[in-house]
Amino acid sequence: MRLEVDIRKTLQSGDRRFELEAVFSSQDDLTVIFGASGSGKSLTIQAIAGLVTPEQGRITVGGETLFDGSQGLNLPARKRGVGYLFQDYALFPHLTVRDNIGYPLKKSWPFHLLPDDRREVAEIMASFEITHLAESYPVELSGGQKQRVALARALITKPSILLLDEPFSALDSMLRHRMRMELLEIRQRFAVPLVVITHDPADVEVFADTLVIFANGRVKEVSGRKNLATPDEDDGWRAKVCWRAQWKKERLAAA
Amino acid sequence: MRLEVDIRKTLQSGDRRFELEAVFSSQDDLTVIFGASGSGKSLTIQAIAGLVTPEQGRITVGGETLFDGSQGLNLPARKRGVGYLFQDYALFPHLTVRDNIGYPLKKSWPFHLLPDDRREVAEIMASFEITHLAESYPVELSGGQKQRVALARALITKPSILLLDEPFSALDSMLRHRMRMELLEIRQRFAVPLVVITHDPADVEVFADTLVIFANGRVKEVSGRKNLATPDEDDGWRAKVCWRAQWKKERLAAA
Amino acid sequence: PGQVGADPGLLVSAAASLSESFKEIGRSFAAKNPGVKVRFNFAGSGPLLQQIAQGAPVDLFASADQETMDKAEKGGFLLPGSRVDFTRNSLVLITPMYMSVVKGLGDLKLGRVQKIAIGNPASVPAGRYARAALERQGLWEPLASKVVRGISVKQTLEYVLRGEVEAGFVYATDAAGTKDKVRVVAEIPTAAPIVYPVAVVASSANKEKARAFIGYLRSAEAQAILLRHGFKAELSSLSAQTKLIPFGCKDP
Amino acid sequence: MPDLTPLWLTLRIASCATLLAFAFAVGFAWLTARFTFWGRDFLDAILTLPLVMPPTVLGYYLIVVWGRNGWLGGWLHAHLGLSLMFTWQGAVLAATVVSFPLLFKSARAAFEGVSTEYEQAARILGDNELRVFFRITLPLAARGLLAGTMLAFARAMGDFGATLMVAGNIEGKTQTAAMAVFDAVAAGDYTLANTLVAIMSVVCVTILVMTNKLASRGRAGR
Amino acid sequence: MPDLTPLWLTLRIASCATLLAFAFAVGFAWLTARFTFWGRDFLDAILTLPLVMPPTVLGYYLIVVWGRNGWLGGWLHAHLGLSLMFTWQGAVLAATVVSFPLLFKSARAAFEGVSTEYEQAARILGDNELRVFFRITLPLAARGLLAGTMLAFARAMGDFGATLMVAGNIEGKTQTAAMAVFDAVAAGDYTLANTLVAIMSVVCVTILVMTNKLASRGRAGR
Ligand SMILES: Nc1ncnc2c1ncn2[C@@H]1O[C@H](COP(=O)(O)OP(=O)(O)OP(=O)(O)O)[C@@H](O)[C@H]1O
Ligand SMILES: Nc1ncnc2c1ncn2[C@@H]1O[C@H](COP(=O)(O)OP(=O)(O)OP(=O)(O)O)[C@@H](O)[C@H]1O
Ligand SMILES: [Mg+2]
Ligand SMILES: [Mg+2]
Repeated sequence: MRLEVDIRKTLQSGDRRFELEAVFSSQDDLTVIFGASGSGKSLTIQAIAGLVTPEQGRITVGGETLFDGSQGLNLPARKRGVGYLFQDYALFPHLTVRDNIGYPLKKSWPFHLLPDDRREVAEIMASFEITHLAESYPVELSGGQKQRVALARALITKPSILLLDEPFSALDSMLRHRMRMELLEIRQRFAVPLVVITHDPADVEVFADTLVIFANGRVKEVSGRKNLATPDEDDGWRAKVCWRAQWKKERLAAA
Repeated sequence: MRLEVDIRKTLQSGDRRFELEAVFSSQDDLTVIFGASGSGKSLTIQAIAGLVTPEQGRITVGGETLFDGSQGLNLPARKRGVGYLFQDYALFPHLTVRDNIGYPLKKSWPFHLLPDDRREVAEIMASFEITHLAESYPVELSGGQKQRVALARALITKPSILLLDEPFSALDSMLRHRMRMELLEIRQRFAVPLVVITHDPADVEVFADTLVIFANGRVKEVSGRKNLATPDEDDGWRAKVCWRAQWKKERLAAA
Repeated sequence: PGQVGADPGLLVSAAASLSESFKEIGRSFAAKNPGVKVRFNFAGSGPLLQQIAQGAPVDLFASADQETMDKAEKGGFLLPGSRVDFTRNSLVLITPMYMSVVKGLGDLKLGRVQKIAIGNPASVPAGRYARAALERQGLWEPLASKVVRGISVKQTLEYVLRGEVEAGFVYATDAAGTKDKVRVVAEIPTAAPIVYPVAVVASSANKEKARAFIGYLRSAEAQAILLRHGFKAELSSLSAQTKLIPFGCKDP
Repeated sequence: MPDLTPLWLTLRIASCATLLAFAFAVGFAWLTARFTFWGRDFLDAILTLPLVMPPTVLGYYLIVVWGRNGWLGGWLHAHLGLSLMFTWQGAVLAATVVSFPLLFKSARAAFEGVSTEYEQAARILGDNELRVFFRITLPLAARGLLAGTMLAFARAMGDFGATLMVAGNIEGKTQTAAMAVFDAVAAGDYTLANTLVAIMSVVCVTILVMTNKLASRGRAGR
Repeated sequence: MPDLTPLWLTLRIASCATLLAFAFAVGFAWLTARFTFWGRDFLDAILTLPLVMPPTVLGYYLIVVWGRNGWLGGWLHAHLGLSLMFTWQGAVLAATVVSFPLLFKSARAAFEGVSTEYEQAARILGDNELRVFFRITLPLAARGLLAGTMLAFARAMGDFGATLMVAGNIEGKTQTAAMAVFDAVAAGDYTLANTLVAIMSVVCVTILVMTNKLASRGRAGR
């Protein structure tokens, strides 16, 4: 799976101006985007999904061009076949958990899901441990429950690529761990490549075949798995990943 | 600072029923609430803040009773003097970042902030590194930026207690680290006790003078700092906190 | 403040069909009586009566029919003895200028006549007269299915003007105002003459001036204006009352 | 007990008019809420205009356009032999025009209140614009739409001036309840008027309360 | 150029009426949107009723209540020497009543659309209910309120039946533009009627477009 991104976009809000210039490519099935808050990570994957239109550039997923500014090509979001997990879930407030998850399966007008699809929804709910929430509405869910529903909904379409915007931040650590395993399993089962935005070094360790580091709207560094393996303390990303060790040091110094 | 919680509440949604029975007390200025997703952590601190009314029980903060079911006492949220950081921020969408942060300071009708208050807003924005966002609206912020604004808004009132619902989940690791230090500093400067809901063992390490562990709507365990210090691997919470080591083991086993 | 009662002028509630002629009469009255300001309140006779019944600060009431005025008198809203008739109207059958089907009352039965506009007999005097006239000719029953009832004479006229109906019953004054678009086919005789009464309202604060206006209404000058708008002179009462000396009015 | 035919007629006319107005209003509201184009505010204002006109005047213009000799009505009459004048379909037309702005404005505000994030999520999940509209935008705007629909229905029931101009006041055919009440008041028959108004009020209150109940049941979970 | 007094009068009356209707409608809408009490849906329906009545009939009931011999009007006259009949204040009263339901319904839907989470956040930040309402609920409901206000204003401008009954049709004093147009049509003076309607339309469109512009500027950031 090849993912190629080379886009430019300027955002303006009052006097503040944000320039995104994201250029990177990944050959791997597991790409992690890492970077400070506000560095343009979300904007970049929104552009891949077709939610944000870059001013110029090109986006290619697995050989298929989704966007090409110079050719005026801009596939609508519904035709890109990507999965997307929103940072704040975007669960439909008027639908129950079951209907939220079954949403993308209801293609024909009859208002009820086909038995096959129902089974699929039940399965994925079971695997995310949310079966007991099936008839609840999003407003009645806890933060972590919401996120698992959103994950299930994004995965049920068997997308060609799954984009996840900080997928584990609201999960507790046990669940977070299980979910990582789950995702890796799903990736294998459906052969779906993942692009994960994260702040958590643990995610980097698990997922990153390719690590893309953003800073101020630009890609600062792209490193492959082999680089990750080298325990070179000088690596820029390493410094970030090892915040924990660093913090411990500071704390000792403060004490 | 003494925090005493002893409340009961039943929630119903369709066939699903959730029973909260939270009983714990803490003598310390740093209380961490830890627990699986959907175990009732958010509901409990909402009850402390006065957003949810328990069916019965008692809530006392620093000797002042905020709620007492048997006496029919139920202080309204605005009089409880607590700070609250919402899990999904709850920034006012019609106000800029500056106005969001200055919101609780605007007590009198004149629509502009007093110079003193303006200065205070500017200071807190600087300390949270969001000065450049002052004129932006919440919809134009990244996830982490939103959360920092919400933190600043909750802290500016100098609350008698600050309740934080997963305060660091959307922050990147560097910022998360700095924010922890910041919070500890603020706690000292304003002498404000903190109650933090978290999934992150690192938070437990930093904050937990008292650790309250929730499971299925009940308090499973309350441990003080000294327990935390003992490296007894049998402790229930310890098993959770050390998910990382555990996961590594599993991973090795799987390989 | 803002109350009409404090106004030194006169407020005349008059039936809508009088609006053009009364505005003109008002102007000429004002020219003769510089100190007196006349204002008009035009609407259907029914609503005007209801307003008076609910205490509207009206000085004079001119209605298009006797029934409404009778009701006003019975309700005690009028200054006793002030009621007089001042002009006459007549009912006519009209048809759109370019249609030639209807040439008389009898033609209304023809199949080519699909719709006939009549003021609603329940509330519009003109409709009541028309219905009475048709009943006398034994035409009301056979024509019932063709009848479109208007809310007012003006609406009846409107239907004819727009060619939506083949014929309609209106006052001669209405037809006179739109000579180029409608044709008067016949004048319909009514059982009693259509006579417009006017009276001073009991609660008026300007009874003298109100009487003066009534006097002026019946002067030759005002009658000429009414005539020009298609009304007919109400000669009988004119002669009887001219001796009344109008307040502030120069002797004609 | 007075004759209830006008009431049934009113309900039928108002229902049809509300349905028609709903279709048009929702379409225009969606257009103006979701797209920015030149003259959008102007279009919005024009579509609100029928509200500003006194109904009788509106009725006058309706005749000018739809009458047997009107611009559109003339064509209809000449080519299809149809005329809306003095028919209950004409009454529906008039009631639609008077109630349209109410639904349009409410719908536009309701659509603008729907967060575009949900629509984006639906697009990514494979919906085209039509499906996004029917599955996300419409249900999420339901509260505002319902309020608008109730306004429109009430207005259509109560219309009098415009309907009268176009459809006439033909007993058993186009005489609506509002006209019957007006006639009664105009004729000074206050007992009849009060009875009719009482019946109309009861019917309306029943309908409105029922709609509210239905709506609040639908949104119970939220 | 026809006499423009009726137009100024209309604008003044419609503005006052909209203001009054706004205050009452927002109050009732807040009550019904935020609290659940016995008979709430019934109250909602009753408040929508004025929309269902033909304006003239409404006007009749208004003078029965507010006329110099009416229930309330009689008291006013006896104790304060005031009468609303045939004054422009009376016209304001009539226009308020006819436009109230439009604002009420829109406001209720708008308030119900405001997420209670924001209100809770404001409470924790120290606001009492009044401040929560003015600083959070009202601004967040602004879009729906604005739409409702525009509907109400337009309706107040166009009212004819109810206003005529209460305020009369006195040239230069209570004759509004709608009445002037009606009179012109009734008198067969179509040139005058068309001119008046054109002027009214231009004025209205200008007002509506301007309001839209202002509103969209206010929410530019969002
Ligand atoms: N609609 C908008 N208008 C103006 N600026 C915007 C808009 N949306 C985002 N931005 C700005 O673009 C920058 C990048 O935003 P983005 O959401 O991509 O950040 P991020 O890397 O995902 O951060 P986080 O980890 O905090 O979610 C931020 O500075 C943000 O304030
Ligand atoms: N309004 C409601 N109606 C019914 N059930 C509710 C409602 N709000 C919350 N719940 C349920 O109560 C339980 C506890 O919710 P709470 O938000 O306290 O969880 P939490 O411990 O904060 O979880 P997380 O870490 O995922 O945020 C959950 O099972 C949730 O589904
Ligand atoms: Mg982001
Ligand atoms: Mg929670």
